[in-house]
Amino acid sequence: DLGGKFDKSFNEAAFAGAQRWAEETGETFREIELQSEAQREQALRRFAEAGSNPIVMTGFAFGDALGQVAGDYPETDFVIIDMVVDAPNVRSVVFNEHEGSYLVGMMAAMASESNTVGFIGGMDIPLIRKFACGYAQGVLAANPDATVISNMTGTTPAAWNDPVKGSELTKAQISQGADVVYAAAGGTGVGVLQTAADEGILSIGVDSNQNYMHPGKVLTSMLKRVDNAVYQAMTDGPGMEKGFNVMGIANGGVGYAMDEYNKDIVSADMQAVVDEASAQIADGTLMVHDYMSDDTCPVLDF
Amino acid sequence: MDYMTLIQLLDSTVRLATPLLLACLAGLFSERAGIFDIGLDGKMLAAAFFSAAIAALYGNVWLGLLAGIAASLALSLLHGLASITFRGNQLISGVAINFLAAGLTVLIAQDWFQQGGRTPSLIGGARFNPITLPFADAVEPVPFIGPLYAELISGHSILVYAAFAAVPLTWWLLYRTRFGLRLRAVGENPAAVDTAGVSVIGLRYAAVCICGVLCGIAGAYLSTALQAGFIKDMSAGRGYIALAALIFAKWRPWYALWATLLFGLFGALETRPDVIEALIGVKVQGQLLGALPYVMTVIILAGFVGKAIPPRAGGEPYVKER
Amino acid sequence: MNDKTDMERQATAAPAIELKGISKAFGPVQANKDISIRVMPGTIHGIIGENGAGKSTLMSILYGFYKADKGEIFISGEKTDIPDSQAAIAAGIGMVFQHFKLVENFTVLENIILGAEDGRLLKPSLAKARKSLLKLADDYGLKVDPDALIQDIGVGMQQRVEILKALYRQADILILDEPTGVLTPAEADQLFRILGRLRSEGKTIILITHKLREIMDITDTVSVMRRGEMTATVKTTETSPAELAELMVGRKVLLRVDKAPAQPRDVVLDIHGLRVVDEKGVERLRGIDLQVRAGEILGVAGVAGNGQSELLEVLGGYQTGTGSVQVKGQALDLTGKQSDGQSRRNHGIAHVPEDRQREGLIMDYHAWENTAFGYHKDPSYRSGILMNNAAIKADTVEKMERFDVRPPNPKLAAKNFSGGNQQKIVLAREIERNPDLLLIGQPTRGVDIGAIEFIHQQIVALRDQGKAILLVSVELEEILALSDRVAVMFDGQIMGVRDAADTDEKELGLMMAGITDADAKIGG
Amino acid sequence: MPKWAEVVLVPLISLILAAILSALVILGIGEDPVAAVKLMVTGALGSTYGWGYTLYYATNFMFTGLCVAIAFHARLFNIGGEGQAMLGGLGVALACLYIPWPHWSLALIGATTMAALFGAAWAAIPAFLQAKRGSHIVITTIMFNFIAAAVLNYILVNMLRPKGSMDPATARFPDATNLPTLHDLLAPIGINFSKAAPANISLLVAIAACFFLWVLIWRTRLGYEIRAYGHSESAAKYAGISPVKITMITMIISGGLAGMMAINNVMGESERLVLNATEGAGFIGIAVALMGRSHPLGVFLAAILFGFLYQGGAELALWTSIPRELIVVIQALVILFTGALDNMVRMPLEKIFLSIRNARAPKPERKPVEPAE
Ligand SMILES: Nc1ncnc2c1ncn2[C@@H]1O[C@H](COP(=O)(O)OP(=O)(O)OP(=O)(O)O)[C@@H](O)[C@H]1O
Ligand SMILES: Nc1ncnc2c1ncn2[C@@H]1O[C@H](COP(=O)(O)OP(=O)(O)OP(=O)(O)O)[C@@H](O)[C@H]1O
Ligand SMILES: [Mg+2]
Ligand SMILES: [Mg+2]
Repeated sequence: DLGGKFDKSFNEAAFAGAQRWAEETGETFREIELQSEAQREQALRRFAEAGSNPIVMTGFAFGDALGQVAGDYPETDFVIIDMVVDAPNVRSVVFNEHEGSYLVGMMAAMASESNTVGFIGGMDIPLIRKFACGYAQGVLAANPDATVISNMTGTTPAAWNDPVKGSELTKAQISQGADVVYAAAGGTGVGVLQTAADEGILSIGVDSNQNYMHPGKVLTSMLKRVDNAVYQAMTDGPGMEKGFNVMGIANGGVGYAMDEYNKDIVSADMQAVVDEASAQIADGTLMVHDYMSDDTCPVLDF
Repeated sequence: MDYMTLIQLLDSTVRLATPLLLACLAGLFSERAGIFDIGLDGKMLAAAFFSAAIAALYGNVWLGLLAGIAASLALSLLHGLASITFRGNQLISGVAINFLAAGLTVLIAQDWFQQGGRTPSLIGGARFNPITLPFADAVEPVPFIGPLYAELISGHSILVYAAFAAVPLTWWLLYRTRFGLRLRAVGENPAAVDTAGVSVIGLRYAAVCICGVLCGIAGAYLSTALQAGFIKDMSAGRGYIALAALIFAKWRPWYALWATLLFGLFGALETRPDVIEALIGVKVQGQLLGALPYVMTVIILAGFVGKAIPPRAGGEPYVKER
Repeated sequence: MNDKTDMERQATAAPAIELKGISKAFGPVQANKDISIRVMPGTIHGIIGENGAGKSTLMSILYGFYKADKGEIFISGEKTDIPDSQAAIAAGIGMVFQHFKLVENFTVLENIILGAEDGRLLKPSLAKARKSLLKLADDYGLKVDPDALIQDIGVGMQQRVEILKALYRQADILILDEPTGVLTPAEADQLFRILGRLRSEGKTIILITHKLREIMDITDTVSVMRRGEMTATVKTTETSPAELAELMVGRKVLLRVDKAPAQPRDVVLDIHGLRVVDEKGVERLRGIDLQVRAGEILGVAGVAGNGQSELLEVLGGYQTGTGSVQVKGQALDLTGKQSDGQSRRNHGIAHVPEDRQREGLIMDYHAWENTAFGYHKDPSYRSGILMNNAAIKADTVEKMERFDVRPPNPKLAAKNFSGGNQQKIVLAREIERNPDLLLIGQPTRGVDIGAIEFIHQQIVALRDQGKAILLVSVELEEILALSDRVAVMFDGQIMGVRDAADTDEKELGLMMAGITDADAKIGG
Repeated sequence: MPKWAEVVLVPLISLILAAILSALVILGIGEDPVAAVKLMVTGALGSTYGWGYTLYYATNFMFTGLCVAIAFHARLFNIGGEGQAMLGGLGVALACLYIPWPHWSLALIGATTMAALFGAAWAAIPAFLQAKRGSHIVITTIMFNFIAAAVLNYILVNMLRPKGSMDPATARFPDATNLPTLHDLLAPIGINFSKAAPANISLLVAIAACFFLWVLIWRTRLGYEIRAYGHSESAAKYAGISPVKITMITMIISGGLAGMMAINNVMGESERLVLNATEGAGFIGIAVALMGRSHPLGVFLAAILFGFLYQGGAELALWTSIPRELIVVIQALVILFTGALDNMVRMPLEKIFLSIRNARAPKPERKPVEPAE
């Protein structure tokens, strides 16, 4: 996606997945970062014509282009992440970010001493609101009288790469009492995590596991296993089964990160509570509202 | 809005204003000498990268600062070469420099660190840490003054204090020294300077270099003080805002301070929708909030500032003979 | 040959300045060709020549502003090379340029110390300069307000500042390029008194001018330049205006305008209680009443900055005013929609503005484009929705032909014509419209006598066609030569109107200073 | 110096210098310049497919380039092309979504009008503030870029976005509004142009706009007044040319042109309005106008050059591991050498030509421009 390959989260995860596959199978893959909208379609066609198969693309913005292209290359298999495209040779992978966010939201609420937690989004688009909404629900589930402060960084793509603003937003939220902030803001998030660490509060990473960035300062990361999806797609290879597959908590598509970097700050009972919720979501007893479903959020307004 | 909120707002204002202020003063020197410079943003970006990169490599932020200044200086000299020596179009040169910086920084970063146009995060001595002024903790409890001193005045990185010190310094240099007199003259009527037996070229290069140094500091501040590392395009158009502030300030040092603080304040307010809501009474919708600073700027500009006359010889290369 | 006899005469003392074989080319243009000249200390040496003859260039070379391609410079006998103005200043040379080199928004004092400051800090330098400025002031009667901004003082004052700049740098050699072009007679006389004083102190002065009278009045020797070459150098006492004029133009020149007495007819321009307040809120015109009749030239005399410019501007439609102005009985709109250059032209008013380079011409436009300037909406210049450039060019060729514009090349940019020729382009454009009323300001400022003669003839010719002409000029001589009646402006008011026949420089000079005798007969 | 040298030799040598430096940069990051250049050329010009993309980008840059150029003629620096183009996109979207067009040709006319109107409106405000309040147009247009982005984001996310769609973009435009691509246009005359490439009929509109602007600037009274005002405001006043009027009209034309870019990228290519549809074309427009010396023909050529760089760069990023930023660097070098350092080439050339001329015709020396009067 236009966010850039190394945003330390979304696109980077995809890349990692591909690499893992390449290393294990010793086969090669080709990747491109786009610099313009018109190139989406262009890239797909070029790859398809060059016989690449399957072709994996990350980001909803590809949806439209793929819709155009898929039909012209019936022999090629396409995998699109974060978007649903209905075509015989396309596998659409979407993630229940709201579920993952819900879990880290609960964690945030429990880790918070001030009963105030923050959310910092990148560019103000529906997808990010989906994160925010899930997060807020989780927070309130764990602590009904907690407050959630939510900010978006901006309205242009620059909002994905403005760590300075990320820091200021973090400081602003801190001054409003927040002691845990969740950043779903690409490169901007780097500034958020940094500032949180500097100011001695906890932060939550997104997409890939970002705990290592500030050991002991990052409460956890909302994992969106794009890498798995990509890896899966590549190992399935041509002739994979197509259609619509949802990566949720149920099938490990999303979750929260535990590792040596944050084990000291996440208490066992904290983990227990979250895992229980996770289980309930998995077996459908607990429904997390998805912003995308009706473009509204019961607990947060934008 | 309670007092502490105000303090916090102003605190953030100061942080956000600092890079703008430095860049604005940089532009002031250059344009007062008659060299327009829309390449401020590029210089900042280049400086931001090189200071972070060198700091990361050698673990010493001061080395980083020097490297940043050097990088920005190099671009300034390029601008000088184009617009002074070869009497090229100053706007084009500026645009080119912005592109150059945007591309080269990522390219080199990728080549050096393979982290996708990003430097490793800086730790410890590799970044400028906030310095606490004497007695800050002591006076903390004192009502009113305490927080003001401890929160707002104390606890910024050295570069912030440097930036604010640069304002009176610039004023003094410009209006109280021989160099300043000549600098202002060369921006108004180079022929007068030339016939007075002073080198126009020399003066303009001097001005452009000062511009480079200040932009360098601004960039270093972004990546080594505000942040702990470089990220591509991290200047996020601040150079253009500084340019706006410069025109806003009618090319005067003290006005430049107020102008940049104002922009800083807008930026700070943007991070506090709750405060805005409290102030104007209605909740501002998310996206529109982002537009607020710019709308405000336009309103103030049209409402109060009015016409700004740039240095008369600005943008024109000095040509004696065709 | 003159040169040679000269050298024999003065073989004894070492000349203050000696130029040997100076050549300078600007691209294709050979501005100076192998020029040699020697000036004795304590003398005033005049240089005359047509526009573009190379005078300014030569002097700029001596002052190190331009670098000569060939040639040597000797200052009081010693070979000196002058790569830049600094060297010139060091050699004791000071120059007052034709187009002043001052910083508009600096004070007089700042302009004077610029480049000659002592010490890195301003305060001491300024203090020192202030002192010596006062001294210079009463040594030479060069009074100026040291703290006034250049943009707020008149050209006369600005020139003083330029002279003071040179003196402050202890120049023994002073070059003045067309110094009186912008001065009133009074100011000019004073300048010459100062120059005399300087000469008596042993300073050497080079004076470039287009005015033969000045040459005759004050110089000791005079050189004539033509097409980049030095055609002659003579002792002033041994020559005559006529001879100089011929040397410089290469043909006989009439030095006075000969015109038949006017036959004034009905009033064309009728001004009542005209007032103008500028954007600074200063009242520039304070109730003007004037009539101009068909077939007469009304000259408006006055020291620059007493409202003449505003008068022209408001009549020309780009300055708002109050009161009533009628042209051939129709009232002009002085404030509203109709107060712009276009509608003025529709009223049959043509306007030759005071400043050809800032207003009369677009310096970057070709001659042909400038010919349409202000008349670009004229039906004859249009074909359908487009401009008919062919027609304009053809028209331009004619006009250049008839007004003898050199070079007669419609594709040459205005800025590359000499001042005289620039002026002809403007005149051709305005006069050829044969308007009912011609407003004309400073018609011959900085223009050489060859051109002056021609321009004056054109103006008179227009009058004789029965047109009304309002002439504004700071050159009393010119006013008296051309006008049938003379109105004198002072401080935004008309001091009085005289018939040119029965008045003289003295009376007008007094009125220009605001002094008028009670029993002044009101003419017109 | 002869005209051909001025218009051909100087830019050519400058380009070569830029190329050499670019090659050094490519070497610097350990890649093979020759291969890279080959890839760029074949990728951008080697096939009708490549041409299709090159021309598509060029079309954008023509519109934004003209937008900046016309403003320059009135000595107005319109940095707001970006924002004006965004608003143009909104205009196109509204026109295409809410008016049932029977045929693309009508749709094109309608959408073009709307695009121009929206862009012009967005430029008119800064113009008015400049003319009446003297607010510096450079600042106001910069600010209006940011404001446009926010407004567009708001409208897309909260109004035009189909419910439940991830993508902050409008729905696809109805098929009746889809513009014919070069493929459709050239097929009849037997040229088989790539079907995939997005270049479309708006290229012709852009070329028409270039021509129209040339006529406007150099052949009409308005153009005459615009240039006059640009050269000298004081003279313009003398001639009865109203600064306010010229400022407004010029900026409205300028904004209109920027807005019209939307028929290419929004209507012609994506066939729906997405966030960030302009992608900085407004800023490239500045470079294009400056390089094209504000002359429509120059703008046309510069636009093609940048289109080539864009497409060539895309191919490079596609088939090699060279980061996309390399292209930005190459663009920078091209702008620098052809635009800002051109005198570095011109000065020596002039000397050479002068000496050649003098060598040929030593005597008689040419007289000064103006002989005796
Ligand atoms: N800076 C310059 N660049 C190019 N050509 C020049 C320049 N200055 C003067 N020239 C050329 O040199 C010639 C001599 O110009 P110069 O200014 O010396 O004439 P002048 O005698 O001073 O005329 P005037 O009486 O109008 O002042 C002119 O014809 C002009 O074409
Ligand atoms: N920088 C320049 N480039 C080209 N030609 C020039 C330049 N400066 C002066 N000239 C030309 O030199 C000639 C004389 O120039 P100068 O400015 O000395 O006097 P002028 O403007 O011609 O006449 P005036 O005495 O009325 O000012 C004119 O042809 C003028 O256009
Ligand atoms: Mg002259
Ligand atoms: Mg001269």
